[in-house]
Order: sequence, then structure tokens, then C-alpha cells
Amino acid sequence: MEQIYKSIIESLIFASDEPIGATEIVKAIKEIDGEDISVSTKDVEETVDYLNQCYKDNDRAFRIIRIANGFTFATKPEYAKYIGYLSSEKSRRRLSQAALETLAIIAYKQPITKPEIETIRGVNSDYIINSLLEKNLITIKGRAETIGRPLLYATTDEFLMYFGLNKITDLPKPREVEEIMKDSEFIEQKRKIMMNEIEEELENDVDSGENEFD
Amino acid sequence: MEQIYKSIIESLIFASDEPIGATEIVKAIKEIDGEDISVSTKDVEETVDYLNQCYKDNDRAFRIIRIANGFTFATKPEYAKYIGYLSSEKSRRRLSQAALETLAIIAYKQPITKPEIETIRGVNSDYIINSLLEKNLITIKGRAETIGRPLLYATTDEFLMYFGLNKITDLPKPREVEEIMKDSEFIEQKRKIMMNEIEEELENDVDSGENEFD
Amino acid sequence: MYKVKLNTFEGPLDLLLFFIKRDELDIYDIPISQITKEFMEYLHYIEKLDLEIAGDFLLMAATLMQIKVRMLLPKEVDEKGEEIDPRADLVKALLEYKRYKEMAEEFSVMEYNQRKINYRGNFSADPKEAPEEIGSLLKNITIYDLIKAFQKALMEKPEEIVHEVKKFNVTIEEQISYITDFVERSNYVHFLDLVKGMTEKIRIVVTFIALLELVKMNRIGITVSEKLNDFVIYKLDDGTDL
Repeated sequence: MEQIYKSIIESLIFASDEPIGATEIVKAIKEIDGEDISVSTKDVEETVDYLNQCYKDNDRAFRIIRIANGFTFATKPEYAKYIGYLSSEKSRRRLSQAALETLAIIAYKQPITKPEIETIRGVNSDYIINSLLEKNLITIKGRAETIGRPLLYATTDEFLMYFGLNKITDLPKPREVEEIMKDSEFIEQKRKIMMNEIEEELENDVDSGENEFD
Repeated sequence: MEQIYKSIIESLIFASDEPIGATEIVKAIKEIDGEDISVSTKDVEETVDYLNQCYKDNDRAFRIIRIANGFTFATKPEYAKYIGYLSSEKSRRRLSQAALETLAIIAYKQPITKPEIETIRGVNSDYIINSLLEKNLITIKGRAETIGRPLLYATTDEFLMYFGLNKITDLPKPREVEEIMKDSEFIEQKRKIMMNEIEEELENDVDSGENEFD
Repeated sequence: MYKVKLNTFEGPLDLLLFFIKRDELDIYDIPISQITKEFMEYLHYIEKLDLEIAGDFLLMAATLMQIKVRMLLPKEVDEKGEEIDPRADLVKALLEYKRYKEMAEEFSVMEYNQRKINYRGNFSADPKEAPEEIGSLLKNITIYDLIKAFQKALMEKPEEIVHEVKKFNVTIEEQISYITDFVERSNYVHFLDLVKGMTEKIRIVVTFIALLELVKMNRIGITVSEKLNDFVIYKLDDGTDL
């Protein structure tokens, strides 16, 4: 691959407002410069590694990351608070426990129907599914061939972006059911990291003290 | 000014949704690190010059430019044709809201005439219908037997492929969409019970933790 | 003394898991009457707060009661003669739910890490060149594509000024046999080749009408061409593709 294509690859990734795949990059180059241009997806991968090494050597504030089946530029995490200050009006809200739970079920069992989701969660999930659809974290992927032909839900590229995944197979492996009960510490550990979890005294919520359980 | 602020300035310009002024940058930094931090708008200006010199020396495909009283990143003009190709591909893939609306009307009411579509949308739809025809998402399926024998429009196989459907009856029924939203008051109640809606400031989130880049 | 916040629970399964964890119960040997009592207290508590009781909680209450009753009855056995634990389905549901609840926590960690990353914010300043027309998007051909190709064929003909009104020297029948001869000879033909050399608009129009007739009669088929605004006409045998 000619040297100039390193810059072209850099410019394509830089100017794309969503992750761009190696195939797309090769396609764009060949469409403009001709089919006989020798640029492969492997060249793209290597160029990205080369560029990232340059950024690191020169202490750039950003890197090219692999996410949602493509490449995109992103800042290094250490600058998040400054950027967060700028965009604080937008106040990025974290997903609720219910939303995370429902997403996890959909992510691992996709494509999955609403009745199946509700069986696992034990609760009606209309609202949550609708809000995940609205956030574009899930989408409708056709219909199941079962009775009533319910709609099938699956995760989107935005889902991958949101959780920093390159492809759906990068998801952490769920533990086997038998394993789960063995160590209760595991959950306690993570609870500390989790920001969603807040312990609130009941009396802060309701006026009288008679709402306590043993 | 400390060296680290060069990177912070770079990250702020990089991540800002619109051109960001030197004053804003100084404000963001002082807001996070304290008023006594020595960073002036002149420092910002100098840093931008320094960064641009770095990009030039290292043959980067982008620069920081001054636009509308602020700084923003831009790719170098010599790559415009490649980027142009990409954005045209995207516009092909993405349907505008108006087009999507029209397409939905046609999908659900097919076969349908233009006057009927326009009655529903309340606006002239010549342009959109033509562009949907061009994109091959809809097609002409004959003529209605009404006065003037207007053309009848229907969706194509490409349409089904575009939306990942096997057959047109796989489209979600309006009733099903309503079902997801049904009894919104009940759901709102439930949402209050079920969802831990915590608004968090990003600054609370940022800890000194892992850096996945290095 | 434990204090319970209402919105801690995502649903009845979550609530049951809470009781199990709090009281360090064995999930495989749940004391049904104890947990049913706790569960019912929770229901009353929601009532007290004058909140609408979710049907899901009521359903679980009914399930618990049913299990409780079955626990008191003589043991049931399956076809292999093994005792059926009336709690088995509930345990399975609890474990399955717990599995995803755990993954939700993993997701929360991923979300947390990801939020420290910011993407490029402003793309408006990137110079873009309007691209040339690239390739054809058409994957299958429709009447509309036929019309477009037809128009193109017409437009590419040099305008000929006709001074006198002539009787059309071409008929649909003639053009039908013209087309069928063509496809009989070579099985298929490009539309633009078919009309090549026709100098009169009317001849192209009639040829096109003839083509539509043949399609209607299922005697020829039409498919997409690799060329823009063109299509391929091919022979059909008894309405089936060759």
C-alpha cells in the first residue's frame, strides 16, 4: 500500500461520524481511485495500529478505537471530566437497573420475543422495551415463527457503542447457573463499583416509620 | 501552563459538538481544576498553534481550524473526495424522517395513490415519492380504478431487505406498537416503582481508575 | 432490622432473591411459608402506600400460595418415580433471572467505563466533495425501472422534426414478433440493443408496448442489467425461467 493511503485512511476514520469498517474504507478508496489500487482490509488494520502508535508517541489526547464493528476516534478517558463539564447540560443519564437487566437478556438471547423476556424478568416489560427501542439500543428483527408470531428484538450497533464493544461476541460470558449461588461475594464486590445502586433509608421516602420490615 | 493542559485543550476541541472558544476552554479547565490554575486564552491560542505544528510535522490528515470564533477539527481538503464518497453512501443508507414517514404510509396502506398519501401527510409528496422510487424502496403497482386512474404505489423486495423482513406481513402492526405503549399511566406508576432513576453528574463518575488505552 | 426501599426491586423475582440473600436462605431449599409471608407483607406495604399493585406481584403471590399448598400435600412423583419438588420451577426461574441480573451488573461496569470516552464532536468543518454517480443500486427491476429505461432510450434519440403526418408504419404485432425473434435467436437481449438503430420515436414506443404485452403474456421475462437504465429481456418457456 502506498504511503498516501495511511493519511486517507486516517482522514476517513476521522471524518466519519459513526464507526467505519475496514471494508467500507477499502470500498471508498477503490471507488475513488480505482479497483486496481492495492489496499486491503489488512492494510487498514495495520494502518490503524501504526496511527495509534504515532498518537501514543506524540502524546495525542485521542486514539482510534475498535467499536461497533468499525473504527472511530475517541478521547482518552483521563480527560472525561473536562469534557463532561462542557456537555453537562446534556447530562448523560445512566441506564436504570431495569433497562440494564432487560438489555442483558436481549443481548444474550437475541433475537428474543417480549413474552420470553417477561418470563425471565417476571414482570411486564412494555415500558422498558419501548424506552430501549427509543434509545435505539435495541431494534425489531422480524417475527418469531411461533403462535401469534410475536416480534423479535435484538441489539443494535448503538448498543455496542454504548457499552464499548466491537462485536456482540465480545460480551462477557454469563456464568453457569450452578456457579452463581456459590459465591455471594462476587455480587457484593460489583455492587460497590456500580453507580446505580444507592441505599436509601425508607423513612426518607415515606413519612411514617411503620414501613420497616424485619 | 502545565504540559498536561495541552492534551486537555486538544481533547476539549476534539470532543466539542461545535466550535469551542478559548474562553470556554479556560472556563472548563478552571471549573474542574480550580480558579488558581494558570491557563489563559493566550495559552489556548498558543497550544492550538503548537498542536497544528505537531500535526503538520507528523503528517496528520487533520488540523485545528478557527471558525465562528472558535476552534474545531477538520480534515485536510485533499481528502475531500474520499469523505464525500462516504457521506453520500451514508445518505443513501439513511432515510430522512419525511421519507421514512412516507414509506411507512405506503408500507401499511399499500397499494396507495399519491393523493391518498398526501391527504395523510398533509403536504405535497412528489419529491419524496420520486426519491423512494429512485432508491427502489417503493414501486408502481398499477393504477387505481378511481377517477383519473392515479398510480398505485407499493413497497419492493428491496424495502423488505432494507428492514430485514421476510414478508410484508412481518411489519409490526400499528396495534402492536400501541400495545407496547398501552396504559401509559399504569406504566408511569410502575416506572416510578421499578426504575432507579438517578441523575448523576459525570464528575461523580470519573474516578482515577483504569485507563484502557495504555 | 432491614429497611426496604420500594424501588430497589425490579419485580417479584428480584424481591424473592432479596429475601433469600438477606436471610441467607438456600435457594434450592426455600422455606416457602416463611417467604410467602414476607412476600405478602410486601404486598400489603405497597397497598399501604396506595400504589397500584403490579399484576406481576399478585401473580407471584398466587404462585407462592400454590406451592405452599402443594408442599403440604403428599409428595408427587414423576414418571421415573422421583419426587417432584413443587418449588423446582420457581428455583429455576430465580436462577435464570439471577444470571441476567448479574450480567446487568457487568453491563453497568461497561457502561461506566465507556462513559469516560468521548467521540469526535463536530464534523461540520470537514470538506466534502459531492461524489460522482457511482454504480446502480437497483437489485430488482420494476415497471418503474422499465419506464425510466424507456425514457432514456427516447431522450437519447436525436430529435427529428417531422413535417408531415404519416400513418404509423409499425404495429404492436410486428414488434412482438420482432422481439420474440430476437429472444428466440439468442435467449436474451438488452433493451438498449433491441431499440438500437430505431430512429423514429414511435417505433421505440410501440416496441416498448409490445414488450409489456409479452411480459403480460408471460412469454418473456425481464431482469436487471449491469448497465444503468437498461434491462435484459429473456425468453420464458411456459411461464418458467430458462
